[in-house]
Amino acid sequence: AGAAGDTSRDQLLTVPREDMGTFTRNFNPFSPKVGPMTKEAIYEPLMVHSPADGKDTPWLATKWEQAKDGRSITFTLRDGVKWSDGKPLTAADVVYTFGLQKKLLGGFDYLDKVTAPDAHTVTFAFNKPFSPSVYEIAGHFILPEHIWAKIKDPAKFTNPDPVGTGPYTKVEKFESQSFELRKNPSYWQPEKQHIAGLRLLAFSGNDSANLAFTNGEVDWTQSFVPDIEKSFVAKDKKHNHYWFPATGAMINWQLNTTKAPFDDPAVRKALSMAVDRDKITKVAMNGYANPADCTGLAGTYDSWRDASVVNSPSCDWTKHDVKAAAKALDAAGYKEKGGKRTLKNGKPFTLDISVGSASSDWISVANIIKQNLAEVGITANVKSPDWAAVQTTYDMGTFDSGIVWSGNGATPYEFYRGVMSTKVVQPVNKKATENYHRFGDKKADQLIDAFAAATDEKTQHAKADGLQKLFAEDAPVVPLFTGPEWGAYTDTRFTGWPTAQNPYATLSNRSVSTVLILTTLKPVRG
Amino acid sequence: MRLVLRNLGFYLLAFWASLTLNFLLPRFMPGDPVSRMFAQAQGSMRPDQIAQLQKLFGLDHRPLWEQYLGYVKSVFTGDLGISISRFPTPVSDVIGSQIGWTLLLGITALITAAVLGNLLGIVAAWRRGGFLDSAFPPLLVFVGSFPYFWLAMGALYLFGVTLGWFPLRHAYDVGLTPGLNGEFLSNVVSHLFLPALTIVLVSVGGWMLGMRNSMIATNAEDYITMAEAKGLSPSRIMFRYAARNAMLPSVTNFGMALGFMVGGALLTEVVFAYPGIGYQLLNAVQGLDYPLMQGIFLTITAAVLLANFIVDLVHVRLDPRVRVR
Amino acid sequence: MSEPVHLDESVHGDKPLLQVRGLTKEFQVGSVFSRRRVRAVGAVDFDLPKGRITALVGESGSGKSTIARCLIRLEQPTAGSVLLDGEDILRTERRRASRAYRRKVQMVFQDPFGSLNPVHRIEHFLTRALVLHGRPATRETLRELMETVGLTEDMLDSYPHELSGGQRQRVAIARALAVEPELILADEPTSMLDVSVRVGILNLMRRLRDERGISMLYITHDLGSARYLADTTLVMFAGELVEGGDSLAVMDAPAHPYTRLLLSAVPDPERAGGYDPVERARLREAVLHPTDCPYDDGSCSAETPVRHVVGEDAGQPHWVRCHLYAPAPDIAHRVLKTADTPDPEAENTPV
Amino acid sequence: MEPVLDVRHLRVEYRGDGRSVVGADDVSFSVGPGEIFGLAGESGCGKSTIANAVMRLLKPPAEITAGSVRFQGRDVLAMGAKELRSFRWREIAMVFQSAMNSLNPVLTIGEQLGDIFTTHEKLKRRAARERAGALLELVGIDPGRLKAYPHQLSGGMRQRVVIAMAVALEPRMLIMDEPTTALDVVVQQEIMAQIRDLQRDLGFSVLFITHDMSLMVELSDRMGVMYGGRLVELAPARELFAQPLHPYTEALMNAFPPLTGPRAELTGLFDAPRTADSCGFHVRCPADRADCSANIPDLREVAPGRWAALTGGGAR
Amino acid sequence: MTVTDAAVRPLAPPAGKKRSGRPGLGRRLLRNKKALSGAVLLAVFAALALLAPVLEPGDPSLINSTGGAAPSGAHWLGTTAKGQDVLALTLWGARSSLLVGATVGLAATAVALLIGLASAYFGRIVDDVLSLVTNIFLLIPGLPLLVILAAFLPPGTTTVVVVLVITGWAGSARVLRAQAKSIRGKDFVAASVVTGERPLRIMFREILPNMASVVMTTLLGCVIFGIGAQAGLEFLGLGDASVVSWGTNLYWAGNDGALMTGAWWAFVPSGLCIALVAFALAMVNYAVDEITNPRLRDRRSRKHKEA
Ligand SMILES: Nc1ncnc2c1ncn2[C@@H]1O[C@H](COP(=O)(O)OP(=O)(O)OP(=O)(O)O)[C@@H](O)[C@H]1O
Ligand SMILES: Nc1ncnc2c1ncn2[C@@H]1O[C@H](COP(=O)(O)OP(=O)(O)OP(=O)(O)O)[C@@H](O)[C@H]1O
Ligand SMILES: [Mg+2]
Ligand SMILES: [Mg+2]
Repeated sequence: AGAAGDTSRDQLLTVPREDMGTFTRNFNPFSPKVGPMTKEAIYEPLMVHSPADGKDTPWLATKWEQAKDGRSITFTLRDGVKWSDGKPLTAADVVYTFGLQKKLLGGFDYLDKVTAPDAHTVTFAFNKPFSPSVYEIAGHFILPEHIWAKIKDPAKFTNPDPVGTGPYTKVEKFESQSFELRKNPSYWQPEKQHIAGLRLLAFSGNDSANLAFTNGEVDWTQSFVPDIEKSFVAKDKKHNHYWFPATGAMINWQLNTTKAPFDDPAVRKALSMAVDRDKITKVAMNGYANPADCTGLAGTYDSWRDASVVNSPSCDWTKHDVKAAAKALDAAGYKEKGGKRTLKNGKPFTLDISVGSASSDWISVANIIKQNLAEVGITANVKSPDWAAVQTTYDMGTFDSGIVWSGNGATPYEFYRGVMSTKVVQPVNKKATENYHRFGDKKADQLIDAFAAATDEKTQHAKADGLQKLFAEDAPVVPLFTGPEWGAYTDTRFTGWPTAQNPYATLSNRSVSTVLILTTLKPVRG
Repeated sequence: MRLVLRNLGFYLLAFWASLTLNFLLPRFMPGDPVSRMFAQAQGSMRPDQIAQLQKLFGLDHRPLWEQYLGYVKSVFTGDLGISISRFPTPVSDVIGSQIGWTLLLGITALITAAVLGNLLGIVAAWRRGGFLDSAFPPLLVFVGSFPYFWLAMGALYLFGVTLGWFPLRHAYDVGLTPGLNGEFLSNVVSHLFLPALTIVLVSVGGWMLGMRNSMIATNAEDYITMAEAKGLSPSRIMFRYAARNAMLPSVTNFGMALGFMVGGALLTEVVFAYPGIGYQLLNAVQGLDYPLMQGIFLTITAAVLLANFIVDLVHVRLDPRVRVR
Repeated sequence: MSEPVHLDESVHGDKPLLQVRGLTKEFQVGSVFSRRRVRAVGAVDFDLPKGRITALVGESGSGKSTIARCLIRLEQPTAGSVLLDGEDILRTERRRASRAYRRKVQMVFQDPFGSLNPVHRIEHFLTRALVLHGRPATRETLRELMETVGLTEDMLDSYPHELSGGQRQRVAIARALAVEPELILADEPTSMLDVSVRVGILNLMRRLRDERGISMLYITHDLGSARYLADTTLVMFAGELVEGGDSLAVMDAPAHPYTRLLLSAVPDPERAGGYDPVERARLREAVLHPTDCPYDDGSCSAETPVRHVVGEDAGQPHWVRCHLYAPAPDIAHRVLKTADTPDPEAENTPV
Repeated sequence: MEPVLDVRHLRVEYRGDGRSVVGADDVSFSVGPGEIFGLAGESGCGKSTIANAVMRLLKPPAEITAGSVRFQGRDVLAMGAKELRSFRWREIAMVFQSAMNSLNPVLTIGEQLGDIFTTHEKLKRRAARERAGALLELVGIDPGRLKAYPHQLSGGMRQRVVIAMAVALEPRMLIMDEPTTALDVVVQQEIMAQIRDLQRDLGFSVLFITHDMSLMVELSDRMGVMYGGRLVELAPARELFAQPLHPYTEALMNAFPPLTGPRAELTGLFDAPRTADSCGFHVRCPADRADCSANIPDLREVAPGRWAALTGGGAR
Repeated sequence: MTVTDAAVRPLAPPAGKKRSGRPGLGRRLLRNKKALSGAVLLAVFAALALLAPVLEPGDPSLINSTGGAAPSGAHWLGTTAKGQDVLALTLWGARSSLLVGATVGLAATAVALLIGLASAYFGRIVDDVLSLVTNIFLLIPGLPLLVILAAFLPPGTTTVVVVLVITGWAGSARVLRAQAKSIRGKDFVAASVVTGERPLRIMFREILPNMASVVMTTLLGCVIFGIGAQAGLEFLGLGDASVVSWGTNLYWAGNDGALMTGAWWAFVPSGLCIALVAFALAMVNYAVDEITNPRLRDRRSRKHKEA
């Protein structure tokens, strides 16, 4: 039952996992490297937020309501949802799931209490007003209490035969190189189970996965395909498509602000001006990413961007301008002599850019930055040890600079909190888990807290505008580009894919919105 | 018997040494698996999960020697811990489901290369200066000079993608149910062909040259002259007298080669997406999955040691002289 | 049964150069996991007198080379003492012999093809020997050395492979002579050489003794050459000395069954009639299975016997370790009178 | 009586890169039925070369460039591969210098003995084994040792096994190339006695090679002395021992210190080896043959049955 | 009759040329066809590596634009997906690859030599321990260990070298030990001891010169190993990706999907270079073996050898 050319109506949707050379039968959603499609096709959340169009789709919950004071939120569960073993979904399941989550993985610090006033209602009480919580809570998978409560050590439970509410829950033909997920017989929206099932394939890396993809043996990939126009689309222009909405996390060049001269915003901005973002996105990222702007919100949070900030001259520091960069550096006191710039202490202006060795595209990004810096007389060294080693220097604040991701959520709250809040700043040599560049601003703190407390979008937007201004002034990090959500597919066997015209979800096959695709695709009848 | 025990002693010691090495290595590595995972997630993981994950994985904070004792004990009870990157699958499960393929690939390639190389070597030495002797060694040395992975990729694109003669990946076709039937087995063979071929191509030259030189040296021995003087037939002299003796160094090499084969298989597995533990090891290393890394390394080492031990036993059978020593 | 007699061979008035007492060497064979001990030499006693050549003969593997290697300190003996000028060098020089000792005792190896490093010129060997022992390596000294052993100066620039076996062995002797030793241990110095040049080397050794008064321990298989060259002959069998005495006396009137067997085996066209095969079979039996020795009249115990004196020649006792020979009291008495040093063998005899 | 082996003007060259070495030159001798013929001479004089040439065992770079080898009238040098295989061992067998190396270390004694019968007599394995056992008994080894590997036997036993192999097919002739050099005198003597017994029983001729003159004289009927690839003297053993004609033979005789009699100074061979312009002996030669300073002259019969490579004079 | 002309035995030293040692290994190698072709090939690569800055000035890894151009007059070997000139990358890559190969070769051989000599010279417990360690290193699967080690040392050429030396010395040590041990057993070593030479001098002045060909063989083997293993490590992404070497070239080619997009020119040159260098080294090695092992020497005439 090969995938290629099969349009028998019973064809399986073939999805590769380029990051899993082999599969192990583990469908425990708490596990960091859980079996593919566990959180997408087996377990479902209360609500599905799609970053592609920013829409929220009610899922296991039909509606939710935030308390006026922002200190609680109440979900109403959908009627008639059944687990794949036929038992009904109840509010107790939701309560149990969050209890287990806090016990096993923690998080949800703001969550005070989860209660189920009745079988269809769940209330989440917070210890402070916290509006971003809705996405986190509603996006969380829900587990059946009647199964999990019996497990002695749920953390170490491999859950070989999962019971979930999702569309495809039945594990079949499990091999280390592939397995199948078949229809959930008790699915709550059977009319949307158009496809017979999913087939997951294991690949030892992008190369082999891409080979299968360009050969038409899998339907849908999110691995990076080099020169996709030539290697994929050109093979079958009619059916082969790709789409990369800019919805990912902002990728920044972050400079260690505890070190001179990077403590000087003028220097950070000057360096930023030297960087050729166009070349970075076109060459290093193969044109699959969009350049950032001075708010750090371009792409993913376009709707939050404040035009007054974006269009003001204070936003020029993310535009490539070698002369201006050189001038700014001169002005800041870093003079050039014989093509080389010196620091204030007379030493040559050099810096390291650390990137994990596994991220080859980011190494290219760093190499381009290195070339750009050479144009303004600064010598950069690209250091690419293993990520673990890089991470240690980030954690301890001993690095010079690095290419780093940032928090990504439904609102800019995570992003700004991560790069500007004093609350997440750690002293050098104390382990930090975010804000490695160690920049904090009290003014930003106020805005961030207010943002979290606000329950209406208008207030949130106002606070976000303030944060943008601060960001554009301080340049806590040098934003480079939005990490795209890669995705490509062929519609020879299945139709109904999200596209730029119909962006109901991203083309990711491992995000919350994946279930939207699974319940939309229809097999092509041969 | 004493020899066997002595060898067993050596192998146990070697195993202990690699066990210890294995224990120490990851503990000197910078960073920890959770931060590593966090770095890999690139923004999709929340920072506050780090401490929790560490708790979940049960990262050890006991004194080193206590960890060591616990480690040794658990290894000998067959407990290799729980994989971090595959949490919560036990390491032994991860390895168990894949080592078979690595062994299949490695051993097939090794045996093919050794048998083929040795035969070529025997014939080349016997027909000194003949076609086989003059044309083959440089050719095979040249082919053998290519890196495994390069040859593998070349073969994959040439025979797999362009010509379509062989499958491109995996140990057998997806959707096929493993079983001892002709269809499945032939499918496995067709998947095995290219990966094994690349390893054989790279290594066969070494076998041939080794055997050839060994044969030439043996041919100069007095007992060969004696056999000739006895009027034995050439084929009998070639195989029973010359090759049998010339083979002895090859037998020892065979054990040693197994270790190298695993290395070659590792690179080849990556290229052909062959579901063995080679690729898994690379992943474990990149994910700082100590338990899995240790488990795989230990399993490979144990397999190699075991194979060497068996080879030693075979050697004892083949060479009566070592029996007394 | 008579009392065992211990004697000291130093019947010549002056003290011997080297006194070996209870020298034992056990080898450990096998690897770390299976050590076994093999006794190559078991508690031998003998003296090497000044200015004389002592031959050590015996079958292959009887421990002759091992004795030489212990004396030159290439091996550390398991037990025993080696007295040089009354000082036990095994104790004073624990691990490795000092240069001072090697200045007095030198060695010539069996294989002249193997004992000269093929990568060096002849000059190197002599120069190193001279320099290491503080003698100036002038061209003059080198020439003298070469001439002493019957070589020409121009060979100094040659490589060993350019010389014949006999010439190489002469170089090896020259190297030993370079340090002006008092004793040279020669381990089968002629066995690897062509028959035709053997005599030349033997004659050279004789000359060195006669002209320079150098003592030698000549180890050999070849009884004829031992008789030709050595003043004293010691017969070794399975790690033990079984007979000893003046060379002519030992060869002409061998006492121990092993010595007799050895002599009977040497091809000698001039020997009248030779030994008869029956006698040889009896000897063989006696040697291979000493417990049912055909010569045993019941007085023989399984223990290794102590030395019995069977005669005296050229002022030396001719002794043998065999129960067949109860000591003739008068000889024993005469010899015992000259024995002035206490015999350490008394403590560690039968093994 | 027709000789068993007749070697005429045999010349063997070793062709190396550029220069070639003559291993044997113009060697002629014959061995009669039941005769023990000895070939003596120092190392490298060409003894083994001749033995190997007779068996056609020479491998490159050695090459027979002249002469003939006839065995019972058959031309050995003209034999084809197949004929050669049956000729070897059935007609003429050989005992090599070192028993340690001429036995295959990984096959049992029984297998190696049996090989001969399975090849030449087409016997089944079992029958071959039985014959092998009988052979072992012949040389005084317990047939139980058939299962032993060579290294499990002592040097003397191994050499006996090789001798047993050599007489397996009761060949007409046995070539023994220094069969006892590596052995103890005692063992050597026993082996030689054994050979003598076998020869008496089976009646084969022997080509016996050694450098030990005493041994040779004791054993052989007639002997030849080789020097530098050439025969320099050929005579009945006792006569040669009593009165060597060639100076080299004399020197050889003089190289073995006697076991009896007074200690007389031996001269041995003076260290004047062959060079391009000296055979090394002409200084000792009688005055009338000063013309041959470089070449060893051809053999000539100086007395009935006595041949020597001397140009003039004759017996001294 | 011409007996003596050819039958002269070289007993006396030749009268004329006094200083004739054995013909040197080097000279004999130059006379061997295999060795010569190998050496020439190596010399060419070494020259290209040295001249890279002259032939292709500037930073070879400069990222220009989206490239992927096929070979042409402007770029003889085409460009990579990032617009880097493949010829420049290949030439510059030779520098790192050859340097690493040579360093690894020398260092691993040196370690192996020290261990082998010490093991052979001192014998007994020293030998037991060193052999044990050697055998353990020999048995532990190399590449997996390499992968693990490479991952946990800081990246860079030094690390690669160190890691390769750690995993590469054992095989050579075994060979060298065996050889040294056989030489140790020779009488000339005992003779040196008796003469009073010090251990170090004996090891390096007496034993070592006799092992020249084996040392050479292991050295070449180690260089081959070094180049190949470095390429393997870098291909797996465990090397230093910011260094230009043949291994990283292949890594980037793989990353850019060179084969998938049909850009074979990004993939072939570096692999071929590795193979050619390894081949050249192997040929020299083969020749050394042939020269020093008389049994393997070419035979001129073998016509009349019967079956
Ligand atoms: N290094 C060693 N290790 C183990 N055993 C040894 C060693 N050297 C010698 N032996 C043993 O010690 C015994 C005596 O050996 P040795 O070399 O002294 O005999 P030998 O009388 O010199 O013999 P040969 O006449 O053959 O030279 C032999 O049995 C030998 O096997
Ligand atoms: N393979 C060879 N290549 C070149 N020359 C050789 C070869 N074998 C023998 N010779 C030469 O041929 C001559 C005769 O050698 P042969 O082996 O016949 O001597 P031999 O009398 O048997 O000596 P030994 O007593 O040492 O066995 C020697 O000078 C030797 O150098
Ligand atoms: Mg000895
Ligand atoms: Mg010979």
